[in-house]
Amino acid sequence: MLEAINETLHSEMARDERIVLLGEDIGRNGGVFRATEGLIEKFGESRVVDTPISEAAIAGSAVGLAMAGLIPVAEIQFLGFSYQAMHQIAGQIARLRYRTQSRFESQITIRAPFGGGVRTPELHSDSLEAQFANIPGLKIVLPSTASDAKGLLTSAIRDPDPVLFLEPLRGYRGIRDLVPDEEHIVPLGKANLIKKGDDVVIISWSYQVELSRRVAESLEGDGISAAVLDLRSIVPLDIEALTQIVSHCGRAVVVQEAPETGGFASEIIATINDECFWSLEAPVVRVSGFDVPYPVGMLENFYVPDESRIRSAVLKTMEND
Amino acid sequence: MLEAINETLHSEMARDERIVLLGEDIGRNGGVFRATEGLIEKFGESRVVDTPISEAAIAGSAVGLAMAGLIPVAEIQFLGFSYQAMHQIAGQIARLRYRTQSRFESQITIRAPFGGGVRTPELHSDSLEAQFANIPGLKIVLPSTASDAKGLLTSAIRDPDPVLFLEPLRGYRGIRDLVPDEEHIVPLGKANLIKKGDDVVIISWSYQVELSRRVAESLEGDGISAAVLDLRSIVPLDIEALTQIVSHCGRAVVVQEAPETGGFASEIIATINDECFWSLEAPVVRVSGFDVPYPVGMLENFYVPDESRIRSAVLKTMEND
Amino acid sequence: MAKPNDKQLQMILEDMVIARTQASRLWNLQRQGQVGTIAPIDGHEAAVVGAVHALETESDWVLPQYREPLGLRRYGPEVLDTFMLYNLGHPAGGHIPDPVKVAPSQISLGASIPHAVGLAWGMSLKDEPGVVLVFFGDGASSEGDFYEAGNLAGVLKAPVILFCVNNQWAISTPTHLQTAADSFASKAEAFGIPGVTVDGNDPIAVYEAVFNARKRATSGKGPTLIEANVYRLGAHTTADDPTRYVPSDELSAAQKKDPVHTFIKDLTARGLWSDTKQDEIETAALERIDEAFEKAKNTPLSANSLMDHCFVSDTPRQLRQRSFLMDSTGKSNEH
Amino acid sequence: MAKPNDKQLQMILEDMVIARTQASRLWNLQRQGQVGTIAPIDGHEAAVVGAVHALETESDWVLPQYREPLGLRRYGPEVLDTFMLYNLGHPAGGHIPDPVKVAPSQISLGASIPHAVGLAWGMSLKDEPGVVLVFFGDGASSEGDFYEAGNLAGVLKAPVILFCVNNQWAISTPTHLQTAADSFASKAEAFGIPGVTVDGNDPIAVYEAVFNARKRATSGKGPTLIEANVYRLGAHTTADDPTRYVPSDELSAAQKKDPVHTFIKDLTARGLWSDTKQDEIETAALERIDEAFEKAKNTPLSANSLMDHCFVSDTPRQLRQRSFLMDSTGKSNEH
Ligand SMILES: Cc1ncc(C[n+]2csc(CCOP(=O)(O)OP(=O)(O)O)c2C)c(N)n1
Ligand SMILES: Cc1ncc(C[n+]2csc(CCOP(=O)(O)OP(=O)(O)O)c2C)c(N)n1
Ligand SMILES: [Mg+2]
Ligand SMILES: [Mg+2]
Repeated sequence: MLEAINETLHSEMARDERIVLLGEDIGRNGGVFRATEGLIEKFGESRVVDTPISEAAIAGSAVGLAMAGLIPVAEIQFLGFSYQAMHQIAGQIARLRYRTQSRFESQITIRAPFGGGVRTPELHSDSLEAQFANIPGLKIVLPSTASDAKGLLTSAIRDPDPVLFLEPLRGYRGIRDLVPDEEHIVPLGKANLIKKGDDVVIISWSYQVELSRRVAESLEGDGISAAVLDLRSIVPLDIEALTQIVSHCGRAVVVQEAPETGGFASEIIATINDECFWSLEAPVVRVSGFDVPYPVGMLENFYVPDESRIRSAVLKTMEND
Repeated sequence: MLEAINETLHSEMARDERIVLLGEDIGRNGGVFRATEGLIEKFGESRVVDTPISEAAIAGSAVGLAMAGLIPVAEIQFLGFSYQAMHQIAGQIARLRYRTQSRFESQITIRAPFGGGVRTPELHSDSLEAQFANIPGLKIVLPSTASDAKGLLTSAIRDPDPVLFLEPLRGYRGIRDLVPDEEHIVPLGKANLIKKGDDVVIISWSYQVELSRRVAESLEGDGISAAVLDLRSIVPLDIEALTQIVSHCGRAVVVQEAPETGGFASEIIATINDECFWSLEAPVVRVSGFDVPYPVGMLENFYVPDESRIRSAVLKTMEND
Repeated sequence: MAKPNDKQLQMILEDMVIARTQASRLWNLQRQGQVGTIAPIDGHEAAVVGAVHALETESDWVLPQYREPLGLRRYGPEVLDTFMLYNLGHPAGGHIPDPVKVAPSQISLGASIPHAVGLAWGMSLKDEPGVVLVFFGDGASSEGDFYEAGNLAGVLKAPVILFCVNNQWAISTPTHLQTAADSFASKAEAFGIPGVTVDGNDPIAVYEAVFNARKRATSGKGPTLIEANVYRLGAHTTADDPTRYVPSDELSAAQKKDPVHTFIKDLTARGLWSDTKQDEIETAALERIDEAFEKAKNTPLSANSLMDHCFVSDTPRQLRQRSFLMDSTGKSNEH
Repeated sequence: MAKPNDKQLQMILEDMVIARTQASRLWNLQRQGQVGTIAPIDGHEAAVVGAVHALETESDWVLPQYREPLGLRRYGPEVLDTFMLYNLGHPAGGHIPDPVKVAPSQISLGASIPHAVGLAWGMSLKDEPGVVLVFFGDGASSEGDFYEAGNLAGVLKAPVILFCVNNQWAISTPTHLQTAADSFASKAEAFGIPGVTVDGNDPIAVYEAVFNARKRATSGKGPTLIEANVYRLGAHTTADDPTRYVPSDELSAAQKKDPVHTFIKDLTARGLWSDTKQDEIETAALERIDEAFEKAKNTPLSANSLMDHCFVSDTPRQLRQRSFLMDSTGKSNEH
């Protein structure tokens, strides 16, 4: 997935010279994960800028760059450090269009890696997407495949509104699939039914889609036909695709890495409740992280949902037959 | 409610000399709403501290004060400016006990007013409770009466864990009820069934409880017996009380001021789905703010839930009979 | 020129008098319940107007905090018109129209400073002429945003002027509780940029400081931090009671240095001002603000505005919300 | 005394050698996949150890960033033991036991600085003796937390020492991209406190600077910002490849000033050090870290630890989660 991201940044920067990259260690070092490798060499120090270690100033100056008519693509080195910039992201970027009634717009993409499974230090793995989802004015995009990473990042950069583009740490090297060479656009807000099924649908986003797919495939052996819906973005939420597949299956499991309380899975359940309550044959089952801070390495496997937990959840929702 | 808060701060500070107040304009000025009136005169400048305009340093130094064995009660002048302190609140305060395995604890109360209806400038009215609810390690308390404000603030200050104590701006002067003179403790995590009912329960917190109560009372005239559950705190969530009343009524409406997507109402619905799906006779109905930034004064009445919207929601959930 | 000429001096005083006059009208409107909370400009006129007159309105941006708008007349009538909408709580109050290079008020203290730095940086990347001047208070200078942005500006040599209006108070917090630094200007050391302190009651001194900072910025030498020392002569806002905390002797000493009165005396002595002129300007200023107020009051508003301008186009959820809103406000209109 | 005596000099060098020796062992353990990501201390030994030796371990707190723990031996064996648990990713790695006045590593850059200020402030409110020393990097100094906390410390005259280890790099970002300030110490101007630059390769200079800052703090005169100039001789962390960005001539120049080698030469010349002593210390240091590693590896861990220590007692939801966890880990053990 990393190469797909890197390549997209290359091609978008070549396409539109208004695009400016800013962030910590994105230049000479090519990013701590090499997502921005080769870009400073190609586009120079004025378009690929190593900033001081100031997340709030990264996000805040992106607002100014956008006001100047440029298209900033900022990197927050790890999503957990977006907290340092929260007053700029939530208080300013997300509201710029609304408070100025479209005099200014935030054509800003903020890329940040997140998610568990690679035993990082504190605040590197936290899944904060639900906290951002409650901030109107931000789009939140979470690719689960390399090909989508390209298609969605392209859309994100070109979108006139601010997009938080969240990249799964485990997927950087762990997810490999064919990426179209040519320009590739996946529109924001269209979920992807990556596997059809009739009995139950597993709904997820980011790396957990990969695990969900594996579980769904393995369930075929048990005679359970499980669909998998990759939301791709949680804002905008593809309510139609969600409703359709849940109505079809009558049963759903929602998988997220975030803590259970207030995670985005709750919003999915609330939306299902709103839109297709009467077609439910069983309560929706959540698979989540726990209501504790993201733990240290040795506890990580207990925390992050894995195939066995997703599988149990599916079996649980099938019980009520 | 304001007097109840002020009085509680007076009596708690008199009771325990480890309590230190810090915040912007809380001293000489007694707080921009007079919540801390008279405290600097009574307890002196070293226990009631007017800080520089630095929300992150307020929250961050509270961690240090707690490490020193003091009990900081910090004020963030308006909840919207807690974004400036998010990395300290979410990244540090909420995790101090967990990351040090209880060597240190965050016996910290953060008071902040919030909520609509009083035509404030930007970022003064935003309901951010759901964003905090997804941060494990924080308790989130939202009183809806003056008496509860006293009882819950007392518990919050004495709780060894960090508590975000959110005070409804509209309730400061708009909510008046009898407050016990003597020490008054309302435990954290116990919801209050402020009105019994059999047909439907309206679930809410903070100022919206007041509106919900009015609606429930007026519905008696329509022959609808509506219960009202005041959650009082969303973390800890009183799952038992919630389940009990929803199971009893079979119908529920959840009322919040926050934007719909990712608001805490979604978590309530998800919890109902988990715990008492089979007793539901109709989908739960949400009454929420809209998915736009908190608007300017002239648009406020369109945004903030009012009695008529709550009433319609109840009628809607009664339709499916 | 580094020094304002006579014509400019007159125009500066005009704008100061206009600001003062309109501020008092606005205060009254607020007291009558006609507009929302107001942060009076009284005492800040020389600093704000002096600064703005050293800028080129065609190329230079101004990012105000919330106290300055009445002092920005030089940027065109749209500023006042929009400000009146803002004071009414009308959404259009956030939209100062193109090409006026003024941003709307910023409530989040310090938050505009990184915007200013980014905007200046962007302008230099695009080889556009001009600078960005951002106003902020002594209180706002304690926010991380000020420091992070100032530091970034220093590294980037962004053509930005960080203009700190030190009015000695942040609501009730006096400067000695705000910082132990020698001055707010001395914080420039932390960014490796020049820091300048000026008497903010003297519009000529302010003009010169901004003029020089501008020259520095446009010649690629980077940002300047200017601290203008003034005294807040009024309340923090209409919701504030300064008698609780402002020492009365300090206030009366400050009143003696009232920038508007002082400059009137100065220019009158130089033969550049007269009572007649003063009357004319005041009358016109009042007419102008009343006109702006009427216009603002008559600006239509639809419930739809609640949903507009969040994104360029509605999400599916927003579409549902918009139709719910239309249904329910439609219904409530029927009552 | 402002100058360390011979015994102290020896102890400082011992601790430096121990830190260096254990760091290389730790690097190897990481390369063998036995521990997680490591941030080597190489090049920082004189700054860290020199600073810590000027403190009173009974009364003074140390809040490290993440690179310093191996240099904190003076605070007791618990520091290393806990650090090894930390490196394994064991939850107990965050719990340095009472009464050791050392906080665990801080990953969030700058975030400990307001903690240090609050802790120092709290100690002075309680009339406790002692100071707080907080370590942070040149990179961390760009965070709002540094500035907000430094400013607050200045206002409160908190007994805190803000100790900036300027190792010339923040991962790949060199100091000239971090700030345009003359020095990191000069940022003290913004807080109205003294700023001191020292050669961080010289443990005696560091000792003296901290000694003086401590004296200042304990006599109620408030905080000091110290910048110790060193050079990061190793990688940022085991996950980093510095050859991508560190100029090799710069590195080899820095290697010539290696603080450990230099101080060994110094003390040997003064007759305070010998090869035998060196061997002894190194051997003991290796034994000690291996022992700590074994101990850490054998520290039990239960799935329950995942849920412990979030709150003092579980919420209803946490109770449900805990029993789910117990059920499912119980089950998976059966396989
Ligand atoms: C981030 C943030 N924190 C707190 C507030 C509340 N507040 C509004 S004005 C003010 C004082 C500002 O003082 P200063 O910057 O000196 O400006 P002045 O009002 O004196 O012009 C405060 C604390 C705010 N608007 N934003
Ligand atoms: C708030 C925050 N932003 C970003 C990071 C990622 N990060 C880890 S170390 C580092 C560089 C720190 O440099 P410095 O403070 O100079 O310390 P050094 O590693 O040189 O000792 C960065 C950017 C972080 N840990 N915390
Ligand atoms: Mg001020
Ligand atoms: Mg460094």
